[in-house]
Amino acid sequence: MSNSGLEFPAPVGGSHVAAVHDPFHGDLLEVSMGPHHPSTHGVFRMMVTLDGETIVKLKPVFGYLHRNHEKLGENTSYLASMPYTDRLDYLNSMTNNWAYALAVEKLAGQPVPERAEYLRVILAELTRLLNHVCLAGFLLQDTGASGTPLMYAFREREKILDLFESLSGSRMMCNYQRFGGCRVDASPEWLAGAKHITDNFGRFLDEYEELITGNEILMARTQGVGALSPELAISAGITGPMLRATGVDYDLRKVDAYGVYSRFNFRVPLGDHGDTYDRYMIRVLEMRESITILQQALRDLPAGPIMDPKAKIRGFRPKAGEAYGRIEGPKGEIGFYLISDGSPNPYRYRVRPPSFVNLTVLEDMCLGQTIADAVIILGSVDIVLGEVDR
Amino acid sequence: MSEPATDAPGLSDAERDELRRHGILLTKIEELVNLGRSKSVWPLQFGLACCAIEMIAASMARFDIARFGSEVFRPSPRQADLLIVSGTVTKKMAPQVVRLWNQMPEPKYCIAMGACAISGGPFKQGYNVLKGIDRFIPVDVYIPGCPPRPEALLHGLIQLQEQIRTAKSSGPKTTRHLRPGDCNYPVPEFGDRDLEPPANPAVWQPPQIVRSEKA
Amino acid sequence: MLGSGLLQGLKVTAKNIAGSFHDPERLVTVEYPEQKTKLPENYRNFPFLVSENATDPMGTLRCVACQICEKECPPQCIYIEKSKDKKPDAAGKMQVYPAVFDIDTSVCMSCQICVEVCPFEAIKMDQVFEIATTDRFNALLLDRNQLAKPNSYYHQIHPTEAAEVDGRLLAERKAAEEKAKAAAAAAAAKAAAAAAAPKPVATPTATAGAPGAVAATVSVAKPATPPAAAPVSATPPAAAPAASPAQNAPASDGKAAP
Amino acid sequence: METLEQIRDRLLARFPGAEVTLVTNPGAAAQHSLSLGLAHAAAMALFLRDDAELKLDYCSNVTGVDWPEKEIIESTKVSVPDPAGGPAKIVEQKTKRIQPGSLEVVYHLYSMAKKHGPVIIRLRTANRTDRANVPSLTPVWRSCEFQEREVFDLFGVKFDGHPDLRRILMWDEFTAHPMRKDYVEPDDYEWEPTPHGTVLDKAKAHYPPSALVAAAPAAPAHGAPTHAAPAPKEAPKP
Repeated sequence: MSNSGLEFPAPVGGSHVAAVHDPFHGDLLEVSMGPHHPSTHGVFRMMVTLDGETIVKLKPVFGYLHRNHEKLGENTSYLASMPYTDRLDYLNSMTNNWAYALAVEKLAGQPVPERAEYLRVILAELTRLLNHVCLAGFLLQDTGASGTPLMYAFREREKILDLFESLSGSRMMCNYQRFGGCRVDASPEWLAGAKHITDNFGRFLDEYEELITGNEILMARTQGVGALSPELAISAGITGPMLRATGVDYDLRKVDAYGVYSRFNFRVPLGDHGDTYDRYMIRVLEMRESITILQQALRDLPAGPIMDPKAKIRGFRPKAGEAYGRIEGPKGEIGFYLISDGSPNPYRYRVRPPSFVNLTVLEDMCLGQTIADAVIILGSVDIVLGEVDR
Repeated sequence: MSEPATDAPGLSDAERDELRRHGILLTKIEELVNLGRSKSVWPLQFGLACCAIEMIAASMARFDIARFGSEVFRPSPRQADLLIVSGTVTKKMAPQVVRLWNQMPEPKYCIAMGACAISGGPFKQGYNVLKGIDRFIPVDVYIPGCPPRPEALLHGLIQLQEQIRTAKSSGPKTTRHLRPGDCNYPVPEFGDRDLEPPANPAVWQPPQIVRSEKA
Repeated sequence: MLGSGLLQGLKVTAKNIAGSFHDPERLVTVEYPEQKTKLPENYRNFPFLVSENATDPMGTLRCVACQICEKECPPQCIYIEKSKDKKPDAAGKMQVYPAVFDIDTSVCMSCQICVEVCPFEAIKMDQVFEIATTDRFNALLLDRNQLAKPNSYYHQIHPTEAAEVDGRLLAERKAAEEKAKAAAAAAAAKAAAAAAAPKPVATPTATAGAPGAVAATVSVAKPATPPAAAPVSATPPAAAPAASPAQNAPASDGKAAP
Repeated sequence: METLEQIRDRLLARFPGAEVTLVTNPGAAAQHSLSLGLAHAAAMALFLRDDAELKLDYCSNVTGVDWPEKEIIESTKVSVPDPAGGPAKIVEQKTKRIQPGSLEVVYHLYSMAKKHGPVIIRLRTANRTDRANVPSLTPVWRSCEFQEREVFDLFGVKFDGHPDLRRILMWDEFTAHPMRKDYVEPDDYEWEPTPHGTVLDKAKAHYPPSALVAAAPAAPAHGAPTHAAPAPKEAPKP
């Protein structure tokens, strides 16, 4: 480092408490939250150092759901990794499938027929609705509204899951996308069902917002809590609704315009405080935009094949090379980095998990807040442990 | 259920059923306790992975686990009767699961929900994945599926209730917590490559595999 | 005004409570053991093996133990051993069959890849999910006797897909028969041309083979020939007599203890 | 955005003496990358981040790749004159060459300000054992913090200058680096009813060969594995 003659900046953010008996803070209390804790969305653990009730240091501990996804991906064929991607972010199997399919299609130069691209958009946006509605429910659960908002959220989620189930055969683990298309075609009845749910979802959102958004307790607990600056967010690689809540306009559906997203007319909602309330509101607004995308996609869905005729299901061996494919998942940028050496198994199989990287700034958001707020801040990051630990 | 009530001399199950039809309920304290127990199984609010989402779905309006008296998900193991191991148990998490199990008061029950909890499931070849939670703690009901539907969880719960209802306080079919022996299960330690020990031989003995079909 | 947001939320809750007595939109609970959700046709849980005939599942398995599913299965929960001998399948063609076919449902991830890769339409997804058990080692490892289910059951759970599969199999079978006939005719013509000596045995047997096979399809009413077995031309005479599944059933039953 | 050649030339001009090589990607994606020499890597990364033209302010993905030591057999055809005076024979000569192993860290950089990318940079360690060090880029991009820890945990790359280099996914007592290609996982194959391939070999150590390979005599009718004799766990082990 020294031979360049450049002055290096200190790492951005982070806490500076060295020990529990810090001379400047007096007696501190170290609390281990998790891995079994009702508010940590699974088996996440935080080592929190408290000065009274104020957080002075917070170190996340990972690995309690480290299921060796990448190692298994390197030991099986390209196709066999597809059902495993369902289990990464288990709320959003369709977008995980798409990101993986996109990376493999990039690796092999595999085209995708138009109808499949539209179906992917429809399913990805339905997934976004499903994820954001669950997040809204869980976030409210974390503020102490035990049960009620989550009941509303899961009532809507079940409707979307019914759609997924009747199309792909499974509620959560859809395993639907293939390299070069999709597995089964959507019937006219299915599309009519999807249209029905899309059209009614706005009404549900109105009801849900009436229930929650204006609620004084929610505002008091979330506004100004866990604020994140755009500079830190960019440096820490934050993506998805959490980044846009800080006001940075970066949505891969616009930036990369992968698939057929360039054909749809939609807006990217941006926040301006970067606090927990903004992160909640961005998700609600994104759901409304997803509904317009869904309506356009369902209207314009072309007829035609859903699989590229040259695509191979068995014996798929891409040429040697590497590719990084990414899409805008509901939680942020989900990417797959693949290195092929020409054999049926990938040489290197890497998942770029959005919620893992988004947790980088958890400590920065929590410093100076009370421990009760740490729970809400974590809830607003929207993590799924299957993806954080893989 | 099928075996005669040995400790109520003179009355068989059929006779008691006959009496019940006439409005006379003959029961024993044991059965009454078992009935109460089976209808108020409080699970631990403990989710590990994908199956946890289906477990939450089972407690929501559509499937409504409250109809079985199990909607009270307790955050503390001290207040819970049922450990639903819902998802992949990694080796890093296994000691904590065993510790939670040890902290639950007797009588306690364990459901292994989903392929991962039973055997490691699709992830069983992973270096950090425990091949089934029954290597360390006794499991009462196994629910296969990846993930099982919420109905499948309810089906498993009904089976568990049936098991609790027919439990015996004495004799050869005594329930686990009334049998002699230490109810503290050893918590595995982190080794340099694997858990130590990798399984608890007192609860887990794999049988020999015998392939019987021959052409 | 402070508290108006709370009141608004309470209004929504009240509306839902009232609605839960009459509005089907808000009456979402499915009372599971008594009232079952209608599973969609595409629903999948664990695989099963399709057999043509319910009375003799082991003799009419479509599976020819090619072991492709075993190789492709992502969590590797299928174990197959090929038979050493061959046995006539439902269409009368001599085929290798699975001597052992085990699926470990405690590992299976219900991904349907075995169904996708099977070239013989022999393995399909079942819809039974009420399989919770207390027996870890015996009840969750399914062998071929537990896995085999008749085609009629397949039609019952996936009607659209099964009809499509049957149509495809029928077409493939017809094509194979045509090919066999053509080949047989060509062989006969060749024999007739080459050996002018009166030895016309080849022609009758060859033509007799094809009708026999046709009769077999009629009696089962479900087509069966695996598509990959297209060049059948060489064997039809040998396979013909033992072909009828009705005859075949008791003979091959010995291997399959019920 | 500038091409990688242009970026390379500018880096070389700005940092004389630095090593920058273009790594071409033969695959369909054609995502080429720049391999940076370790001595100037951190400074070059800072330059990439702050350069007005590039503004690669967002490091999306950090990952490790293991390239174990590889034996490469090269065959060359040499004509050997026949000592008996006949025509020269062409003999294939095989030379063995050992390509040294190394660990590689790959960074995918994008620009949120200019909305372009990716620029892929790679850092390669000298070997896989005692000199598996690369400079940490966490001071440049905060997003590398956890991802570099993960690469350290799973691959064993040591990041010089990382603020908090500890294991992240595995427990602290763990000694191996499991994502390396030569990692041997612990043996827990006591109950493997459906083994194949490498798993079969490992499971064989726990079962008598007859149970897994050949079919046993047709004893029980139902064909499920018998639970009758739960042999002690140590018994089947060799």
